[in-house]
Amino acid sequence: MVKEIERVGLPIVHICTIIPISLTVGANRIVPAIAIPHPLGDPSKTPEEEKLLRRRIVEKSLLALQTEITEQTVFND
Amino acid sequence: MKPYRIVHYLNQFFGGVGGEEKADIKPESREGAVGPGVAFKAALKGEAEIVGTVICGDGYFAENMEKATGEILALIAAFKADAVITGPAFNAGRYGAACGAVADAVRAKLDLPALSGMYEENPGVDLYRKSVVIVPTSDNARGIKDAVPAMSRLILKMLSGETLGSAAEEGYMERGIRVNCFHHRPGAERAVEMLLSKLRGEPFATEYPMPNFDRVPIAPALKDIKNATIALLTDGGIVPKGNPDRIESSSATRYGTYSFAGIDSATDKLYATAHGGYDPTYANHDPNRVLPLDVMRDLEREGAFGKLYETWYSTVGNGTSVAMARKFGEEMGQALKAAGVDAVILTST
Amino acid sequence: MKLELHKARVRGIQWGGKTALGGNRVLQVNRAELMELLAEDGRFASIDMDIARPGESVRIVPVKDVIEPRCKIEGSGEMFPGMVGDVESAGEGKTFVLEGAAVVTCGKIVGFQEGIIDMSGNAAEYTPFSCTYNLALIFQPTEGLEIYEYEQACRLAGLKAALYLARKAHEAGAGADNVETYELPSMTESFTKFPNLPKVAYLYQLQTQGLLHDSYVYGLDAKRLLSTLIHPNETMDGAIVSGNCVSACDKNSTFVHQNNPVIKALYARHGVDVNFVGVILTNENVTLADKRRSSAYAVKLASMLGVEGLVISEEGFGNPDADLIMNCRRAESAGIRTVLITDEFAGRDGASQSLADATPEADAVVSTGNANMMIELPPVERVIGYTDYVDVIAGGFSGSLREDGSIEVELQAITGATCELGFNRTGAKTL
Amino acid sequence: MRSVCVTNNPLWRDGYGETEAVRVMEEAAAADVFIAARDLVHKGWRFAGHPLYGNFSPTRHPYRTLVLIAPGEAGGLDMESLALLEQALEACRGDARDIAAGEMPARMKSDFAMLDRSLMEEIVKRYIGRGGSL
Repeated sequence: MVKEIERVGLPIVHICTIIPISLTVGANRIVPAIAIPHPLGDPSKTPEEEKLLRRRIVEKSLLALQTEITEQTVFND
Repeated sequence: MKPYRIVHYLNQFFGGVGGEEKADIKPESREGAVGPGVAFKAALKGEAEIVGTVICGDGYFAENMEKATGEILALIAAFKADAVITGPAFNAGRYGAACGAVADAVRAKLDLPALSGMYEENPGVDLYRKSVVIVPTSDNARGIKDAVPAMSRLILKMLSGETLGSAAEEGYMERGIRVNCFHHRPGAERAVEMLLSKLRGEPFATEYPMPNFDRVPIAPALKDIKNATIALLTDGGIVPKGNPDRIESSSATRYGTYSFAGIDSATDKLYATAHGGYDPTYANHDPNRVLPLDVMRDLEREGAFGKLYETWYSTVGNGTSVAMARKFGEEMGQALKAAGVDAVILTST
Repeated sequence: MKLELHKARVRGIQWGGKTALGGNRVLQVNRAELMELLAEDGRFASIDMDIARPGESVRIVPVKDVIEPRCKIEGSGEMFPGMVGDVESAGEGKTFVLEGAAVVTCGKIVGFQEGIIDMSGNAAEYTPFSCTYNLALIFQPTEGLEIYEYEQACRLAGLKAALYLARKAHEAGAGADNVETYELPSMTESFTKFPNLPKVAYLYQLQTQGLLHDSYVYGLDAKRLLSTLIHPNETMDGAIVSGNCVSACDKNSTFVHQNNPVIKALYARHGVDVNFVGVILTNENVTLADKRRSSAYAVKLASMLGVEGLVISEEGFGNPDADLIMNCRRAESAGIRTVLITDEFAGRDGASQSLADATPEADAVVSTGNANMMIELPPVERVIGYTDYVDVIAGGFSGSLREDGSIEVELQAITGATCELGFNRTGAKTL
Repeated sequence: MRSVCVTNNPLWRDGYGETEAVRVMEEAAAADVFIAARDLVHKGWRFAGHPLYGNFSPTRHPYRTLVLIAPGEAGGLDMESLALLEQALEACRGDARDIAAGEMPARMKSDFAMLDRSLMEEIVKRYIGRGGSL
């Protein structure tokens, strides 16, 4: 799905947990998520800590959208 | 022997009703051949004739698939058809999917031979190649003069009751169905033969191709984020409470189009998960854990980026077929591009 | 190491006073003598015997194993070493073979066990054992016999019966119709003799997941073995014995272990366009750590021998797909070119994904057919064994056994139908 | 707890009844055991054995016994276990006409339970520890 959106020329970042599958599906900008049942959250943390974690992932995604890349890139910390 | 009765299915454009503005017309029928149907007359050489045409708008079909299919089947049956031809749809995405769906329904529900024609990249191919005979055509209507003879020859063969040979022999799209056969030599000898060719760098044909995925060119980076409109999508299954569009919990066949207007956070009052592939308790407790609307609104207010695009799309990425995912992506991409969106964030579980 | 197979062609089978193969090549079997031999193992409440000939309207079900009658006539080592014979290495000297005959063991070990051999009709086309003159043994266990005991008793009885038939026929002067010679000198000798032929080996995966899924090498349970080398000739003297009776289509019966077609194909090209280095045995265990250990060890052995090309055959489906793909990936990344032989489970409509695992390196695959294909078995005049559970035989489903005795099952239930050693000519293609 | 065993096979109560690490799910179908294992894998647990053990298509085998190893300190998703899980779930989508455990003759079902236990006996001993003998 991510591939066809990029095919029309829109930069897209894929926040996902299962990186290898995202690579095969063809996403070019990938930001790792936390876990499958809660990709942008962590129930073991307090709500404030969780929101901070989430914010960091979204900020990384905005950075990824602005980064020129030449091949599939996983934006780790 | 009187000629076979064939009904031809066309969309609003090829049926001569109109363009995109007529995409919502309900199914209607016409006596005899219409538009491309006329070209079939010569190719069918009197053995069969197009006794009627059923026309339906691509939009109407896409939005009301079950209802439209039922209505179309009724109109086809009214002509006492012996077979149905749908298209050719060339590279028109929604028309191709409709042609495939109608041919599939005719085969499954009316038990009549049916075939279609479309360009290999058309999403309709992957959606229906396994159950419908699809003749490859060029990507635009100029290819009609090649498509019509090929489709006619095949429909006549199907009408005569002969079983079709393999895709390669008969000239239709490979359907991706594995069927057993007997080779001249035992598998062990074939294996040693293949190994020799591989060692010598000579070409060989594997008997079971591994599934593979293609790449897409990298979109250029976002230049001016401060004024950029960014869309937020998910296939993590977050939908408005009650799942209004009844998106399936696995092998989803549709996606939802919703609005963020006036909403600042994906709370558990408004949203829930329809995804059947993971433990739902965490997402239902706080849907922001899958669809980060709260943080996107914060960053939007702080001017980290221009504007959060109000419309968002959601589906369930759990065992979705490659063809279906491609169809969703194409439709979303075209709509977002048309609306002037500059970039997209997609979250998955 | 050199082995001569002295093959006597069998063209018929019948009960008679003395077990012998007459000039007319009809195998005569003294029923009482064989019964007495097998009854020595006190674990059977009853043993029944029956005969099935190619073309007859006969069905054998449920089949546990099929064994070709063979015995040693010269040279060290004994038939089925470590299992029935002594543990000394076999595969050398002369071996007598009743070619065209087979012992078929039947026994309801577990309720769902399966395996159908039809001697005629459209299913006959899919099993190699519709063309052999079969002596079927039907075993009833003694009351309360523990299942491991019963499985072992059936296995040993089948091997003993096969040995008995060959030995008696040879002693009665059967004589051979043709002799096949298999010789593979030491590797150093082959390397110097054929310096420019590509060194090719065979990676032979054995099903070893546990009860009813086991294979034996020199009498040892193969799931306890590290991957190891074996001389191809040893397999011809029954060094590998099947204890696997699930699932019928792709379990390797002892018969196909004795007549491994990959070994035969590699021998035919040895010294012509390949240097057949030998056979590496490996297993298919349930534990992931065992899978990785066996796979790493097997590919290391291949590298140590300087192997350039590897034929890999699987036994079973699903879980063993992981071993097959892992062995392929490791070999290719060690620079060894591979070809895989496997069957497919692509669903009854042929539209599902055939293998549970996949890797881009597996670009050369021989398919032995889709085991989910449905097949219609006609009613037969005579059934050897039991049909009450055929309804739920691995390939069958509720409602597959009809009143008239005809059965609709998947190919999966036909013994040896999609044998992954590439024994048959079956295959699959994409429509 | 180093490892856990999730199963719907009642035979495991014999010898492992009180073992906390062995969870016998009452009246559960094989697919439910896969779902329970899925939620553990999503939290970083790893499969000790291949979930498709035994040469049966899972749609025909009423029992499933899965052993999973606790996540290490680093936690994180074990990709191999996730791939195995997806393959197993895919294999579970059998043909509708497959025999359901309910329709199975009693003796057959008990044979399946016995086979399931014997196939997984060694792996449970190795990762969970010695329960009683069968």
